This record gives sequence, structure tokens and C-alpha cells, in this order.
Amino acid sequence: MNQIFQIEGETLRIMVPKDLDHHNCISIREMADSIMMQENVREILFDFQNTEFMDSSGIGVIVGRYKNMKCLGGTVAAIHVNQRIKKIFLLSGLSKMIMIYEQEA
Amino acid sequence: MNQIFQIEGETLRIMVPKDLDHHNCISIREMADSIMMQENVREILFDFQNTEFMDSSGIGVIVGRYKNMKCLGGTVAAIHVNQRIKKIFLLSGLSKMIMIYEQEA
Amino acid sequence: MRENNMMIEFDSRSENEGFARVAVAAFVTLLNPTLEEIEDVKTAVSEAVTNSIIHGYGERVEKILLKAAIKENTIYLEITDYGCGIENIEKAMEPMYTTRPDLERSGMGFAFMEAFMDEIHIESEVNKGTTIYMNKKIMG
Amino acid sequence: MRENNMMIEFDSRSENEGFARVAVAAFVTLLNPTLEEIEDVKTAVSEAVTNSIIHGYGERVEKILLKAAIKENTIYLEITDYGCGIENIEKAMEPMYTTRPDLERSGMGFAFMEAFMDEIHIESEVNKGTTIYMNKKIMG
Ligand SMILES: Nc1ncnc2c1ncn2[C@@H]1O[C@H](COP(=O)(O)OP(=O)(O)O)[C@@H](O)[C@H]1O
Ligand SMILES: Nc1ncnc2c1ncn2[C@@H]1O[C@H](COP(=O)(O)OP(=O)(O)O)[C@@H](O)[C@H]1O
Repeated sequence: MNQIFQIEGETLRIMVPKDLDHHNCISIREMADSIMMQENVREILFDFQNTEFMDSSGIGVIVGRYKNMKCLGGTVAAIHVNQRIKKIFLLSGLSKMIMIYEQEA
Repeated sequence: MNQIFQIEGETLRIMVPKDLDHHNCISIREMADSIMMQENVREILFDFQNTEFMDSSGIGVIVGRYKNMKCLGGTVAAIHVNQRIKKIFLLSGLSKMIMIYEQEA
Repeated sequence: MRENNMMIEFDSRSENEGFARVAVAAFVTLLNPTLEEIEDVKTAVSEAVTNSIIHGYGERVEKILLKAAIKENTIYLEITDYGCGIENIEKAMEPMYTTRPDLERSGMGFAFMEAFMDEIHIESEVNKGTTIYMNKKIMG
Repeated sequence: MRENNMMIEFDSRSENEGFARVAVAAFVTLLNPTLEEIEDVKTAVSEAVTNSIIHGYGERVEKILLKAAIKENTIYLEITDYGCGIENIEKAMEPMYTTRPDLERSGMGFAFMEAFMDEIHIESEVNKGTTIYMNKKIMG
């Protein structure tokens, strides 16, 4: 586990990298799923604080985690989402699926 | 004349663009020389505040202005020079030719 | 702006997705685009290049060709692979349609290219490869 | 790092000097270079591309070819033009030597390429063109 993945109680916070593209999705998917197996995770929180770019591969990795969490009775949310990424969320229908926090609770 | 060229008394301050390469040197050379003809310029001050890149074309444009100013009995100086650009100045011998101000007088 | 052309050929490795985006962004910058317009073009390039890597070549390392041209204030893009090709282009363009749900593809690639560019046109032949043609007028 | 290759072909317009630098920088970024190493490579690319535009083609619009390869942690660059070629390579490499003082060339282009890259090699034939080969190990 490294700084990209942070356990906070029952929340797994994923610090999304600068570019959320197919290349970066591969390792996020693998790491997130292996942490979900080992820890008691009830929520995955995608933190877009450092993220400047996201394409449809990013949609795939979020929807994938959403499906896995749903099986376990958990949820997926996003935070620190800039205008551009909000637009991508809207276009893809993702904003109807997951919670978008405006700021830390 | 635009914001790149600023007359301050007898000094012509040239706000060097982000990249000082061959492409950008062409217009700087033309504009600087035409201003020198029209105004009473005793010093040309290259201000590198916004400059991130410079190659040997930049050396050429500074040496060119140095020669022209010398004919007129004036000088050339540089200010706000970062480490990288200082290195380019050193390598080219330019730092022996012109004054480098550490900060505004 | 006068006509300007470039062409990039690169290995179909996922780490080159970012390289392709930045190279096209640097080229389109010559049209003084807004930040939003740059992001639009980068996203479309990313979708097309990723598709060539995943679908076209099934993650084998081959060559991807990216051509870009600036004419007046429009950017024209062509992304080509010599991979498996698309059997049913109409179906492929449907939002949410993907042949690789196992790789968590969202099926939104073509939808994004359509959303972010002005025009998109696909030419593809099975076992020959695929070329995506796109263009976008840059208002700046 | 596994071997990775790219190739760019672009019009010999001065506005493409910046494009070529950024494209190579985006590619070399895959080796996790320091900022200083990126600047070194950008400067060398800028010198070679500018030379092709000014000297090789005498500012006619033709094609410049830029090949880059990553092998282990070394970046290999090849910049080619099909322009006038260099008659006396040894002389051309002397610091301060330039055939275009009228364009305020400083004659420092090759000196900078040598200073910022590990190795440089020039192949040139009069009326055929010039290729500059350079490489640099990226320590990161
Ligand atoms: N370059 C290509 N080569 C072969 N098939 C492709 C290519 N691009 C797209 N496709 C096909 O079209 C489908 C839809 O593509 P797209 O809308 O980008 O969604 P996704 O990439 O998420 O599957 C893909 O699942 C694939 O079957
Ligand atoms: N691609 C090229 N084609 C033809 N001649 C070249 C090329 N590159 C360099 N030269 C010759 O070599 C000389 C020295 O080049 P360089 O050290 O880069 O200095 P500068 O570009 O300032 O003249 C040039 O003046 C030119 O005569």
C-alpha cells in the first residue's frame, strides 16, 4: 500500500493520479481490489485533488469499483472533482451512480 | 509597442517570452531594433521573469542587441535570470559580455 | 493560420497514451485554443489511441500512426492502427457498447470522441485495421 | 524500462520548434528524468530542429524527421532533414562558427548539443541532407 491508497476507518481513499487514463487505471484496479479483500472497506472515495485529466477508461475503473462495492453492500463516492471531470461524470451518467462530495465531511 | 517592450526612461525593458527560441527571436529582434531607432534608448534590459526555456538562438538575439547598443554607446543587461538560463549564459560566454542584475535597482 | 502538418508513429504501449495526448496538445496550441478546447482534443486522442492499443492490437506491441493537420483554425486528426479492425462500426459506436467488459471498458470511447470533436468518421476493415478521422474548429 | 520508440515528422516551420521540444519532453518523461535532464534534452532538440529549419532548408517548408528511442535508461534521438547538407562537419562543430551571421546565429548550436547530451554524431551529405544522432543516459 502506498500514498495513493489510504485507509481511513472503513473508507478506502484513492488519491487519483494526475492522469486517469487506461495506463494508470490498470494498477489502480488491481491495488484497489486487493485492498478491498484484505481490509474492512465500506466506502471507496476517489479523491481527484491532483487530477487534471480523465477519459472513459476512468469511467470504467470507477464503475468497476462501484459494482464490487455494491456486492459487498458498500458505496463509492468522489471528492475534489473539478469542472472538467464533472463534465466527464455527467456525460457518462456516472453522476447518477455515485455520490460527489463538494468538500470533506 | 506592446507589453513585451517597455520604455522606462532611457531603458528599454524587453519582457522575454516563456520560450526564447529561434521562432520568438525573430519578432523580438525586429521590434527591438525599430524601437531603438525611434526612442532615446541607452540600455536594453532583458527581463527573464517569465522565461522557462532558452537556446542558442537567444544568445544570438542578445549578442545582436549588444552590438547595436555598443555602436550607440549604450549597454545591455539581464535580470530575473533563473539557474537554467544562467547556465546557458555561462556556457556561451554571454555572462562576460553583459551585466546580470540580481534584482531591481 | 497557414497549413501545418505533423505525424507521429509510436509503439502501442499504454505508457504512450500520455505522450500522444501531450504531443497533440502542443501542436494544437499553435491555434491558441482555450484550456477547454485543449482538454477536448486530448480526451478524443486518448480514446482513439487507447482503442488501438486495447482493441486493435489486443495489447500486442505494434505501431500506431497519428496524423494532425492545422488548416485555417481547424485541427484535423487521423489515428490509425493495423490491428483486428471493427466488424460492425454502427454497433461499435453505440454508447455503452463494448467487446471488452472483462477489461472494465465503459463503451463510452466513441461517445466521448463524438462529444468533444465536431466531426468523427471511422474507416475499418477486419484484419486490416482502423482509422479514426476527427476534426474540431478551434474558436480560441 | 522496456524499449519504446516514436517518430515524428513535421513541417519545417519555426512555430514547430516548440512542438518538437514538448513532444520529446513528453516522451523522455517516461524515464522519470530530473527537470534539469528534461531541459538538457529540450535544448538539444531545439538546436537540431532549428538548424534543419534555418540551415538545412533555408526556411523553405519541407519535412523534418525526429526519431526517439528509449532503451534501458538512455534516450536516443535522430533528427533528419533532406536539405542542403554540411560541407565541412568539423568546421561546423567549432564553437562560434556560423554561416548565417546575417540571421544573428551565435554558432553555439552544436556546442550546446555536445554540452547537454552524452554523445553526438553527425552524418551529412551535400544536397542530400543531414542527420544528427544524440543520446543521453537519464539518471533521474
Ligand atoms: N481501433 C479499434 N480496433 C478494433 N476495434 C475497435 C477499435 N476501436 C473500437 N473498437 C471496438 O468498438 C467498441 C466500442 O469502442 P468504444 O466506444 O471506444 O468503447 P470501449 O473502448 O470502452 O470498448 C470496442 O469495444 C471495440 O470492440
Ligand atoms: N541541418 C543542417 N543543414 C545544413 N547545415 C547545417 C545544419 N546544421 C548546422 N549546419 C551548419 O553548421 C553551422 C554551425 O551550426 P551551429 O553550431 O548550430 O550554429 P548556428 O546554428 O548558430 O549557425 C551552421 O552555421 C551551418 O552552416
